[in-house]
Parts: sequence; structure tokens; C-alpha cells
Amino acid sequence: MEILSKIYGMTAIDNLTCYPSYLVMIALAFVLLYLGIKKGFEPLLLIPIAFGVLIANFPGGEMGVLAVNGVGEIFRISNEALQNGLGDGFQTVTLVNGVEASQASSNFIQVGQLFYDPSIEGNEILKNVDLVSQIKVYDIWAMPLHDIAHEFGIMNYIYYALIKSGLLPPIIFMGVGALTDFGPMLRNLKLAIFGAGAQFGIFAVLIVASQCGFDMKEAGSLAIIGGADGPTAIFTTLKLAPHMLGPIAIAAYSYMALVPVIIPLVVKLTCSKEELSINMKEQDKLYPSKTEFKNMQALKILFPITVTTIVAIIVPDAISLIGMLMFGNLIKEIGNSTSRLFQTASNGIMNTATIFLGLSVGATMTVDAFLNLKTIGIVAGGFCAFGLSIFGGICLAKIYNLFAKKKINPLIGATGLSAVPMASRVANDIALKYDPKNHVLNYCMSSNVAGVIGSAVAAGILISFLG
Amino acid sequence: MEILSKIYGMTAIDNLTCYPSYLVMIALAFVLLYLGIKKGFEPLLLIPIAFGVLIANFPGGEMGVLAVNGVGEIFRISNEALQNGLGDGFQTVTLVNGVEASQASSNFIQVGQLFYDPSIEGNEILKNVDLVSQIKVYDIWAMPLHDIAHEFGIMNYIYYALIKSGLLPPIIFMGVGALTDFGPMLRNLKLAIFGAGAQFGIFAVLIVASQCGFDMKEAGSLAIIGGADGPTAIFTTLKLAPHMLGPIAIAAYSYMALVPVIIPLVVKLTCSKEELSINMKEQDKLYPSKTEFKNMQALKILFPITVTTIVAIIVPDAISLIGMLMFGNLIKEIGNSTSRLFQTASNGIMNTATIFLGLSVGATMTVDAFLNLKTIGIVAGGFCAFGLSIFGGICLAKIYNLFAKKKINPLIGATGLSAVPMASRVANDIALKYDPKNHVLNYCMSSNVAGVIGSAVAAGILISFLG
Amino acid sequence: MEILSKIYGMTAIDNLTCYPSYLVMIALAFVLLYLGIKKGFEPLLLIPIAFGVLIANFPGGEMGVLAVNGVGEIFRISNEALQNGLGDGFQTVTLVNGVEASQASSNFIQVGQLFYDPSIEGNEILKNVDLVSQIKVYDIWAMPLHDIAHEFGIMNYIYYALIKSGLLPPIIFMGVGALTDFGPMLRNLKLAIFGAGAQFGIFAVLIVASQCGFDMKEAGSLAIIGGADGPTAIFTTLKLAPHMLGPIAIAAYSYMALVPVIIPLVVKLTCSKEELSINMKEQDKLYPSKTEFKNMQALKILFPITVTTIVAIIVPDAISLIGMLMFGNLIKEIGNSTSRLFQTASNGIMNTATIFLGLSVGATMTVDAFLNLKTIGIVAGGFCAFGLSIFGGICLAKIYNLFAKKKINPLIGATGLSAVPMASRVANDIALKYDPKNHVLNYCMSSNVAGVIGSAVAAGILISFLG
Amino acid sequence: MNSLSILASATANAQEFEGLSGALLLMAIGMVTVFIVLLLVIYVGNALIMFVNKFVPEETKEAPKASFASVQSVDAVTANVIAQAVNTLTGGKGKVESIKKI
Amino acid sequence: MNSLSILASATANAQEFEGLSGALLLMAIGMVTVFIVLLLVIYVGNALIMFVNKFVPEETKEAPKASFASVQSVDAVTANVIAQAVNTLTGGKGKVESIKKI
Amino acid sequence: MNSLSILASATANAQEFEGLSGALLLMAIGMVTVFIVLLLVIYVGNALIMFVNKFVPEETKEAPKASFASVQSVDAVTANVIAQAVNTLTGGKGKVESIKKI
Ligand code: NA
Ligand code: NA
Ligand code: NA
Repeated sequence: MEILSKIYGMTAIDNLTCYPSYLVMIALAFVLLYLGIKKGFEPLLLIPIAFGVLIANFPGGEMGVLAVNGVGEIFRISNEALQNGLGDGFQTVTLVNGVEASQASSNFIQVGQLFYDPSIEGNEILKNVDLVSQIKVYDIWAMPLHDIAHEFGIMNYIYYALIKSGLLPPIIFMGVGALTDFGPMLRNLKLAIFGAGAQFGIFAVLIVASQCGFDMKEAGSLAIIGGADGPTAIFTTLKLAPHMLGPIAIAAYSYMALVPVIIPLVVKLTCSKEELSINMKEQDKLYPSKTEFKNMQALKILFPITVTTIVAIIVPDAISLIGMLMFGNLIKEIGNSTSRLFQTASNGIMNTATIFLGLSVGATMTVDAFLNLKTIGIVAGGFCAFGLSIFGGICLAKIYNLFAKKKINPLIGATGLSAVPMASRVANDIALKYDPKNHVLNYCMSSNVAGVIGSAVAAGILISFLG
Repeated sequence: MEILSKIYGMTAIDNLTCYPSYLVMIALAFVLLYLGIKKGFEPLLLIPIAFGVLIANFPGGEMGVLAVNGVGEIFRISNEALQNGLGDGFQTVTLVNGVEASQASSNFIQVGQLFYDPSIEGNEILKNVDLVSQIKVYDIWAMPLHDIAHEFGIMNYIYYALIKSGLLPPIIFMGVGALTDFGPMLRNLKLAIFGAGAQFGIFAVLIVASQCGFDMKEAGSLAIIGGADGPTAIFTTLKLAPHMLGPIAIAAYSYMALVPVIIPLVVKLTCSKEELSINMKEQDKLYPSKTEFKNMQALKILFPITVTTIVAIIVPDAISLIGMLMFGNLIKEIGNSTSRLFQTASNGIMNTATIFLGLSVGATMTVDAFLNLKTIGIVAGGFCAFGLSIFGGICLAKIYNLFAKKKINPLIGATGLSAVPMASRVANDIALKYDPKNHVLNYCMSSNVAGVIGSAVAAGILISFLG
Repeated sequence: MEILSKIYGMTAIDNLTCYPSYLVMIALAFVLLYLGIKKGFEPLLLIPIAFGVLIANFPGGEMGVLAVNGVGEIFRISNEALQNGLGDGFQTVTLVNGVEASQASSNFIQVGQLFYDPSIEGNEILKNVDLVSQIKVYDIWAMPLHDIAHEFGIMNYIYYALIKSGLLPPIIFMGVGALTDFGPMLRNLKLAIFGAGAQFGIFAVLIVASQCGFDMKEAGSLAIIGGADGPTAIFTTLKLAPHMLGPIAIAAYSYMALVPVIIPLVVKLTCSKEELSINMKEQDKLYPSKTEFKNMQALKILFPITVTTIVAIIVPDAISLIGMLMFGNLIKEIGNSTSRLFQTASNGIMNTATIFLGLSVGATMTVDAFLNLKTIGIVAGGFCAFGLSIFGGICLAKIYNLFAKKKINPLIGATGLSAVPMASRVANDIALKYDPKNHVLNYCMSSNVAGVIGSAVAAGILISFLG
Repeated sequence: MNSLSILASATANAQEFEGLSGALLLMAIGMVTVFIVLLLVIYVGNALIMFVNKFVPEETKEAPKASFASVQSVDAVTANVIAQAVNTLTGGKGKVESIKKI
Repeated sequence: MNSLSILASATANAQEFEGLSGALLLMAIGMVTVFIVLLLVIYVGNALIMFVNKFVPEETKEAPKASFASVQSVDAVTANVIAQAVNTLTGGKGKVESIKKI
Repeated sequence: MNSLSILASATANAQEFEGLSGALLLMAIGMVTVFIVLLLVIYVGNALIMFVNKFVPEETKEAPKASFASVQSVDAVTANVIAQAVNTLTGGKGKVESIKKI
């Protein structure tokens, strides 16, 4: 019987039954796996994230990213201290050593291999006041990375080395850049302006969220979901409100997967059949462009360098995203002489970054980081940001059409959202539904790609003024 | 002459002649290179390990992983202190600053670029008592990783960043999972139980080793060699007895390479011709299974998720290994939509991990870490663990056959060891020798793959109770 | 207007106009991009370096590697301290807290997101003496890597984790080794000695530079440009004079790209037509070699192991370069059984290392690290080192020819420089110009590859005696 | 058994298992656990087979296509995968007769 | 406006933008900046097109060849070249009849 | 020369080489060492050639096959990679005419 008792002690069963909220997280992991595998929701990101959620939420597995308070502290009590203290009387515990109650992390204490929430009644252990004085405080910013791995396991290590350091989002942007073609944008450069209009959702939701219980940093992180760009959303959240990373990343990627649903919805609500039937090619014939392209190759090489310079001057905080995006694009466009680098940037590096980003973002989704009211706010606010961004782009197109002779299909405004290239494909399908000859894909790609730049710029602004 | 004297001072010749034990290590490196290159002993791991041993054992090269004592301390004395102290009288030195004599690392002191062992007579320098007070103590757990690189060279950096942090074994397991097919196991799920029986060697040798001068942590590390799984052995040793990492890794991989010798040996000693002639296919015909497989693809996707959940609940400490193994398998089985991740996990990431794991595990094999009696114990104990694991699997099959109508070839028990897929091939060859029509490969693969899960579980138990 | 003022405050415009030296650096980045893209100057390295220079030099972007003083300190003042101090009187500031004035880094202070140079008049902020006491000092060697990322951005993180740690140059050497064929060298082993003669430029320029205002460490870093080997130059500079890393790396790669200009120049100045017409194949016929090669495969496997051992004994400090070079070569020559590792070492790992090395070496090229007189010295000295190395090789060949019957074409001495394989191709072209039948390529490859070993050895010596 | 005693047993450390009896206890714990886990794998695995046969009996034909957010096209991927294939297959001496796209 | 005040404004932090008016201000700043950046991209992009048309009107035929310093031979490069070839050939719809290594 | 003086000389640092004479000394040390190393490479290399010719004169035909512990089979990987390539390239409609390994 001693054997079975020890085995039972080793298992996570006791903890899972005491704290059924873990089961909620595990169920969530299964739902996300279902969405990623069966429904094809951004599988490359959502499946690693979902698996990260799964393995993070078994007590004792040490695969969850520990929540820290605002100054980077983690609280733990040793097993010896715990066992020594068992004989004493129990008292209610209030954490007083400088931890703000508003910090999600201060609510949770890791005791040995188990997690205890002092706010839950019947949690006798931490009611022993003598134990509180023996709680060890770790300063995550003073611990060497290998010590983080040693004390808290590899997921915390990966998280601090690759994610919290801000490294992976720019690295992924390098790969995105290496897979992006600015050709369509260069051929219809004017349409790039709709990549600006479609950032409206970000700032609109920022206002609403800041009035609904989120502080400004949290509101900014929530709002950036409206940029429809995963790495940008993660990068911004890491700088402003890292405790909301998991839900924001999942919301961002889920809504990007739902672009084929959301765009038609917004378009249906805001556009008339006439507007959607505007044929860009015929407009081009009516009002032909004078621009000719004598050397597209040279142009494509000069363009990323130019955009980097412009963004770096106006919004220096966006340079780590935009700079890496454009570097990836540059080594692609240069061609032969840097194709080795291009190959690795767009494959090995990007896939590696995706795996580790996904797993460790998922691993931040522990009980206390997810099961709170803010998550509902993120889900709702993120959806609004998405919809309002599309709406913003459409409105800009409509306003433009009020003044210009050469009309623009509002779908091109809608794709300013980014979510490249799915948004463009969805827009194209909508256009074809109204007029089977109206191929708007290449036009949409211009605003679509510009939307990536636009949301990175918006992220830089949020980081600059709120960070 | 001053020139030649200075050149001589720069070379490692003086040190190699003073401490011929270095030459033993270099010779060992050559032997391992020979085994890996010429004999084909697990070349992917043994060749990097052997090269790591080679470059680690030239004094002054700073390519060896420094031994630390139990609390992570390294001792060094500066050249200035050394030179200033030369005028004084010499005295015998005993290290007194809190270092336990039983720690391998406390016997060694790095002086400038040279290593001196205070226990060796004629080692005048450290007999100067004034110098002892000037020995600088480094706390490896408080040094940032780049400072480790700066002070101790890149091998220590790689070791602490990738190995001691526990990162690479799970990463390699991700690659292993991506290259594993659970199909044969699913088709003969019942046979998976022999993956449990064949963990017997681990716990049997644990008992013996703990009675033969190894402490429990060391005994556990030694015993895990019987799991016949390289990353599992390395992971467990890192958690329990990192000072024995080199010999254990080499023993584990060497015995895995010797599976074609060890399995026939144990089989010959324990099995009769009748037992080895049991034809599984005919048994299947006599007692047909009712199981049908309507959707193997869905099954293969659900299976890794399920196993992860089961293991995570029962043995949370095994989750970093099993979780990553199953994640690798999942992204393979999902197919198209995650094939980018699968490609990188099973190639780029796994090969990179293998190179750095091999080199730095080899680099831990410095004189004091290898040339001691425990190495002999590891070599002998590892062999016993291997043999007893095979024996355990065979016994379980025999016991099963006592009670069941549908007989099982004991070779299927033997392959519960893991060492996938070589063990299965070897077992198949043995079966074919007795009956050229008796193909047992697919049956063996079931217990063989289950053995990987079994030894990871055993590792989790050892870490949970001894770590 | 408040809006525009805040936007203006966010941009880098104010800083760029105050400190036009940034514009010089940006212009330099464009020039380097031009040379790499259009002129094909070592594009794989120069393009990432150039892009690194570009993104590093926008104030507020946090993409530049911060200069530190000799003990690794960085100085910053918080924005609050700055704003609180504005009301007080201003005074001239002299930094007195232990920073040597000779350290480039001590001249610069990062204030908030802006950089201020206290030596420039009109720089009112730092003249406020009260602020000086509030300058925060960061010890870069005591900060965990993720804290470096957090405080100073990802480029500093990459720099300290991958470059300053000394990791990437050996990693790149592993890839170089995997792409090197020692066959031609083994077939003409005697010619390897010219890889020694062609290190003359290193030590000659060391003498000159040490007499011209460079200290010995700086002189050594400058001189190693004469080794014509990028990773070796970077590795040596990191150990001896990291503040000169950017200019030295750029000079090294630029001159390597200029090998087709520099070698013909030196050859024209030093060699007669008769010497250049020496036909090695005819010499071989006249004085045939007795060496036969019964098993080139085995030889190629044993050779890297042997060279590693020799170099490790004589120059232990060169082992991290030579060891990794030879390990890369070994896993290539072993063939099938390690081809997985070879593939990844020569592609994924090497390309990844190249991208991060290039970007972060470029990012060290901030205003104060580049715009000083030493840069001119580096450009001039590097050129001399290059030329004198070629000259040294040629001289050795001439001296040899004085005594030997079997003459040697001095071009084989010239290629001892390394710069594999371009130097050999250039030498072959020169030989063919004088005699269309005189193919010297295979002979040149011997001294050429030996030059790689030679300059790594020279680097080891410099690090050993000056480091 | 309350959660406190559980906690204590879960946090057993090496000292508790010193000596022969400790090692034997650990062996018992270990072998029992390994058997529990693999039996669970077998039973739950069988349940899974029944579940799949009952609820998802048909093979899905088309797995969802991979995509990176903000990713344009997969030309690079194609090139790389073919390079991999050619490389792996040939090992220096093979040949790919033909790969056709219809 | 001297550089001190600039500095102060540049270092604005979250507190300054608390409240509805702060959020509205941030929206104004944000949208204006996004428009400025993309307008600049459009205008400078058009200037770039004119520049290229005027000064580098011809496509360069031969890109400079990739090389690693101190790199010998080309097994890895071969793989790469095949990738390139396949890429060029297929262009999304081509076919590689055969890649032979004899 | 005892090991102490060796140690002292081995630990020479930059200061010792200041000045012209120091630099000249370093040049001498450096060039002599480089020559020693490459001469050793040549002589030991020649010894190696003789050794190989005498003791391993025949080329080994079959190098040992690569394997990862717990790895199924390389053939499976190959097949998989090819399948992937074809799949990616053809978008599910292609066919591999023939794959030969010679
Ligand atoms: Na966007
Ligand atoms: Na096993
Ligand atoms: Na050289």
C-alpha cells in the first residue's frame, strides 16, 4: 500500500481533482487541437500552441511558463520548509512582501512541485503563517538563463530566451519577408494607402478597452489583434502586457483563421452590390497609369531598403519588426548570391522559430493566465478590432470614391487588414461572386501587404507611447 | 632561445608530459572515433562525442566542460596572483573553503590556463599557502551564459545553454517522435505491455549499484542505461548525477550499437528453440483479433495526444520527454498542414541538436570525470542493466505464455528494451534463423516502440523520487 | 499641433539632424549594400553586415550594439531623472566613476532612447551635475542574456549570446570545414608550407601598427586581417579588441572580395615572367613524386583528426577554430553514416550563423565605433597586411627556388594567403595568361587550404600572447 | 489521506530511498508505475480505436493546407523540399528520373 | 522647440494617455503616423520607380555568384542549384522532367 | 627549466610585448610556430600516407549506415521526403514516374 500511496503522490491526480480549473485548460487544449487539426485554423501556429497548452497544465510537469508579477518575481517555498512547518497551527495568509494584488501572478504560489492558490479556502498549507516567511523569492531578471532552466524547467527557459527576449517575432518576420512578394504592391503603389485605413480597428478598440477595465498597456495589447498579424501582436504584447500573451496570441491566430468568415460578414454589412462590382481592370483601362517598370528586379531590391529607412526614421520602435521583414525580403530579391541565406531564413529558421514560439506561447496559458474575465474581454475586443479594421479600410475606399474619378473596389480597402494572402483570396472570391470576370486579387495584394507594414507601424507607435 | 622557450610555454607539451592521464583520454577519443567510423557504432552520436573528448583534453584549449562541485562552484587562481606568490616558501595545500572532498571537482584547480591537481606530489605551485587565499570561486549558477563563454570558453557555454539546461534531450526526442511510426504498435497494441517488462534491468541494476558504492542518484543514472535510450539516459543523468554524464552517455550509445550482439546472447541463454519458433502470424490465424481499423490516419493523430495525457497524469516528470516525443509524432501524422514543422523537427533541428549534444557531452569527459573507479562500474553496470532488461522482457513473455492460449514469441519480450528499430531487426533475424517463414518484425516493433515510452516513464520515476 | 509635436518627438528626425554622424553611417550602409549587391563583394557576409549597419544607426531603434567600456559597463539615465533634473542649473559634466577616458565607450551615454556625447558642446542635458549621480551603470557581464534583450534590444542579445561569446566563428568554421576538400593538399602536401610563409603580413603589420598608436591588442586584431579569413579575423578581434569588430570585419571581407585585384597587383610588382611561367606539371614529370595514394578515403578521414591533434598540442588557443573546422571536414569525409550532420552543418547551421553574424557585426558599427581615426588605420593597415602576406608567400617560393632543383611557381606562394578558393582561381588565371597550358589550380589549392590552418594558428598565437 | 500527506509523499527525495529496502521499494514503485502506464496506453488505445471506428470511420481525403500568416506563396518551400528529396535520395549517386506536375 | 522638450515628449509613457482623452489623442497620433508612413512609402516608392527607370533601366543578366570565404566545393551548393533550377523551371506550374546524376 | 617558469612564460600578457622589440619578438614566435605547425602537418601527413598505404590499402566499399537511436528507418524518411516533395510540388495531383537508386 505504501507503494500505491507513493505512486499516487507522484501522479497529478490529486492536484487535478483539487483544482479542476486545470481540467478546463486541458479541455481547451483539446478544442484548440481540434480547431487546428480538423478545421485547419492556422495549423502551423495553433497546433504547437495547443500542444503547449496541453503539456503546461499538468501540475508537477514543470512545462508551464510561470506567471511573474510586475517586477519579475516568482514565489516558491521549499519542501523542507513545508514539511517542517506542518506541526504548527494554521493561519490565514496574506502576501505582503511588496506584491501588488492586481498582478495575476501574485495570486499563485508554487509549493514544491504543486501550485497553491492562497485565495482558495481549504488550502491549509499556506495558511501556516510561519511558512510565509520561508517563501523564496526569485527575481527572473537576475537569474541566468540556464538557472531558469534548472529551477523552472525548459519551457520557462525557451520562453525567456526566445520569446520574452523579443527575439522570435522579428525572426519570424524575417521569414515572412523572405516569402513576401512586393511586386503587386509596387505595380499598384497607390492602393497601399488602404493598409493605413485598415489600422482603424486597432485604435478604436484601444479607446473602448481602455474604458472597460483594461489599463492602457493591456488595451494596446488587446487592440493590436486588429492588426491581423500574429508576430506583430505577440511582439507588442510582450512589450506591453506579457501576462496576456497566451489569450492574445490565440485570439490573433484564431481570427486570422476566421478571415474567410469575418471579411464577408463585414463586407455584407457595409457594401452595396454596385461597389463590390467595381472592376479595377476596367478602371485601369479608363484611367491608364503612366507608370512603366523598366527594371522590376532592381526596384524590388531597392524597395525593402527604402521602406526600412522610412519606417526607421518615423517610427524607430517598429524597426526590429520592419527591419527584419525587409531584410528577409532583400535576401530573397537579390537572388542567386544570397539564396543560401534566403533558403535558411524562409525554411529552417522560420520553422524552428514557429515550433518554439507556438509551444512556449501555449505554455504561458496556465490556469491563472487564462481563466479570468480579461480573457473574455480579449476574445470580444479582438473580434471588434478585427471587424473595425476591415470597416476602416472599406470606409477609406468609400471616401476616396467620393472624390476620385477612378473608382476603387471597397474590397481593396477591406484587405488592408493584412492576413496575407488569405484576405486577398477571400476578397477575390467575393468579387467573383458578383461578377465572374472581376479579378481583384492583384489589386488586393497591394493593400494587403501594405497592411503588414501598417500594423507593424501601429505596433511601434503603441510601444513607443505606452511601453 | 627565448623564442623557443616561449613557444614551448604556449604548447600543451609540458602539461601532457606532467599529466599523462590526458594522453589516456586522447587515446580514448581515438578508440571511440575508430568504433564510430570504422565499426559503425551509432556514428551519429559517437563520432561527435569522440571528437568532443579529443578537443576537450588538450590543456589550455579551453574546450573541456569544467567539473563543478555539488553547489556549482569552479575554482581558479589568476596568473598575477600565481606569479606574485612565487617568491614565497612552499607549503602543502589543503582546500578548506567548504568544498567536500567527495566532489570530483574539488580535486582539480584550474590555474591560469593550466590545470593542477593538488593531490599529486611535485605540484609545487599550489603548495604555496598564500595562493590558496587568492583562489577565485565562480558560481556557475549565478554567471550569465555569455560570461561562462567569456571565462570558460564555448564548450562550457554550449554545455550550460543546451545540455545542462535539459533542453537538447527533449528536442532530440521531438525529432525521434517525428521519425517514429506508431502504426505497428496500434495494430498489436497488447504487445506494448512488454515495453514495461523490459524496464526490469533499470530497477534491478539500481538496487545492485546502490549497494556497490554509488549513491542513489548515481545508481539511478547508471541504471537508466538499461532503458536503451540515449536521450532518456542523458536527460536522467543531467537531473541526478551530471558529473557522470560522459561515461553514461558513451556506455548507453555503445551498448545500443551492440544490440546485435547482446540480444542474441541473452536470447540464447534463456530461450528454447520451441519458444523462438512461435509463429505470431499463425497464432493470429488461430486466435484472430476482432479489432478492425477503419481510420488509421485519425487514430495515429489521436494516439500521441492520448499517450501524452496519460503519461502527464501518472508521471508528470516524464512529460518533457514524452510530450516532445509525441509532439514530434503529431506534426508528422497530421500531414500536409504541418509538414513544414515536421521537416525541420526531424532534420535541421534534430541534426543541430545531435551535433551540439555529441560535442559537449564528449567535452565533459575530462580526466577527472572519466579516470576513476566509477567509470568501470558504469561500464559493467550498464551492460548488466541492458542484459537484465532484455531478460525481463523475455520472462514476461514466458509468464504470459504459461497462462494464455495465444502464445507469444519471447523475442517480442526481448525487443521491449527499445533501441528502435535495431532491436526489432535483430529479433527478426533470430526468428528467421529458426524458421525462415517466421517474420516477427511487425510484432516486435510494437513492444520496441512501447519500450521508448516505458523507459521515459522509468526516467520520470527516478527523477521524481531521487531528483 | 500637440499630435504633430508628439509624432515629431517619436521620430528619429531630431536626433539625426542634431547628430549628422548618424547620416554618415547610414550612407556607409548604402555603400556597403551597393558593393555587396551590385559589385558582388562577398555578398553572403557583406549584405547582412550592411543591413546591420543600416538598422543600427537610427536613434531610438535599439538595434545597435551598445559600446561598453573596458570592464563591460554601459551608462544610462532614466527619463524620470532627466525630467526631474530639468529645472536645475547646468554644469559641465566629467565622468569620473572609474571609466578610463581612452575607452571609446566612456565617451557616450545613452539617455533614455537617445544618445548624448558629453564632449559635444551645447549638449545641455548632461551638463546638469545632478543628473550624473543618477546615471545608472549596467555591468554587461553580470546581466542575464534575457535581461540584455529586455534592456537593450535584440541586437545586443544576439551579439552577446552568439558573437561576443565567441560561438559563431567556430560554428562557421565547422561549415567551412564541411565544404573544404583536403584532397588537393594531400596530393601536394609539401606545398602546404607556403601557408606558413603567407602569414608574414600578419606579423609585419603587427609591428607597424604597434608603433602607430594602436596598443598591442588592437594591433593584433588589425594585423589578423592579413590572414584573409573572415571568421578567424572576427574571432581574434572578439578576444583582443572587440570595440574594433565592425571595421575589422568589413575590411577583412572587403579585401577578400578584392583578391582578384590585390593578388595580380602584388604578383606584378614582385615576379618575373619566367617565374610565373614555371609549369608545375612539367616539374612533376622531371622530378616525379614517389608518393602513391592507395586509399584516399581513409586518408581524408584520418587527416582532420591528425591536424586537430597537432594544432591542439602546439597552439591550444587555436583549437576552437581548427577543431571545429576539422570536425566539419570529418563528418563530410566519413560519408554516409554522418551525412545528416554534414548536411545540416554545411547548410542550415552555417547559413543561420552567417545571417546572425552579419547582422550583429554590422550592428556594432555605431557612430562612435566607426567614426574615428582608428578606422582609417584599419583600412590602411588591413590592406598592407593583405599585400605583405601575399608578398611573404611569394618570397618563400623564391627562396625555395634558390636551393631546390624542382622549381615552384611563386603563384603557389601567393595563394598561401588563404581566401579559398578565389585566390587559387585568380592565381590560375594569371598563370594561364603567361602560358595557356600552365594549369596551377590544384597546386595552388594546397597552399591555399594550408593558409586557412596557418592563419588560425597565427590567431591562436596572438590570442595566447596578447589575450 | 489529505493533501498534506500527499504532498509529503510526492516530495520524497533521495535520502528516503537509501539502503537496500529503499532501493527495493523504488523498484516496486517503478515497475508498478511502468505497468500502469502501459496498461493504460493499451486500454485507452483500444477505447480510441473503438471511438474512431464509431465516430470518424472514414479517412479524411484532404488535410487542410499549411499556411503562414502573412505569407505569400510556397515557391521557396517547393524548391527546398525538392532539394531535400534529391539530396536524401541520391546520396551522391542516385537519380530522379522525373517529377511531373500535371 | 529645443531638444530638451523633444526628449520629454518622446519619453511620454502610459500614464500620460490614461483616460478617454488620452486614448483619443493616441488614436489621432497613431492614425496620422500610419498614414504618414504609408504616404511616404507611396511617394518615395514612385520616386524610386522613376530613379530606376532613369538610371538602371536594364535588367542585370548575371547576378554575382554566392561564395563563402574559405569555402572549397559545392556539394551543398549543388543541392541549392538544383533547388534554384526547379524553382525557375516550375514557376508554379512547370515540370522538371528529370534531374540526373550519372 | 621547471614547470613554474614554463607557467610564467605561458601566461605572458600583452604588456610584455609592448614596444618595437616586443613586437619583433612576437613576430619571431609567430612565424616560427606557424612554420613548426605546418611542417608537422606535412611530416605527419606523409607518415599518415605511408601508414594508410601499408595498413588500410583498400578502399572500404560500404560505409556504415547512419541511424538514430529509436529511429524507425531511413527508407521511411526518404520515402516521406519524396512524398512530401511530390505532394508540395504537384498540389496533390502529380506523380513520380520513377525513382531509381543506383
Ligand atoms: Na495589418
Ligand atoms: Na527502453
Ligand atoms: Na590565411
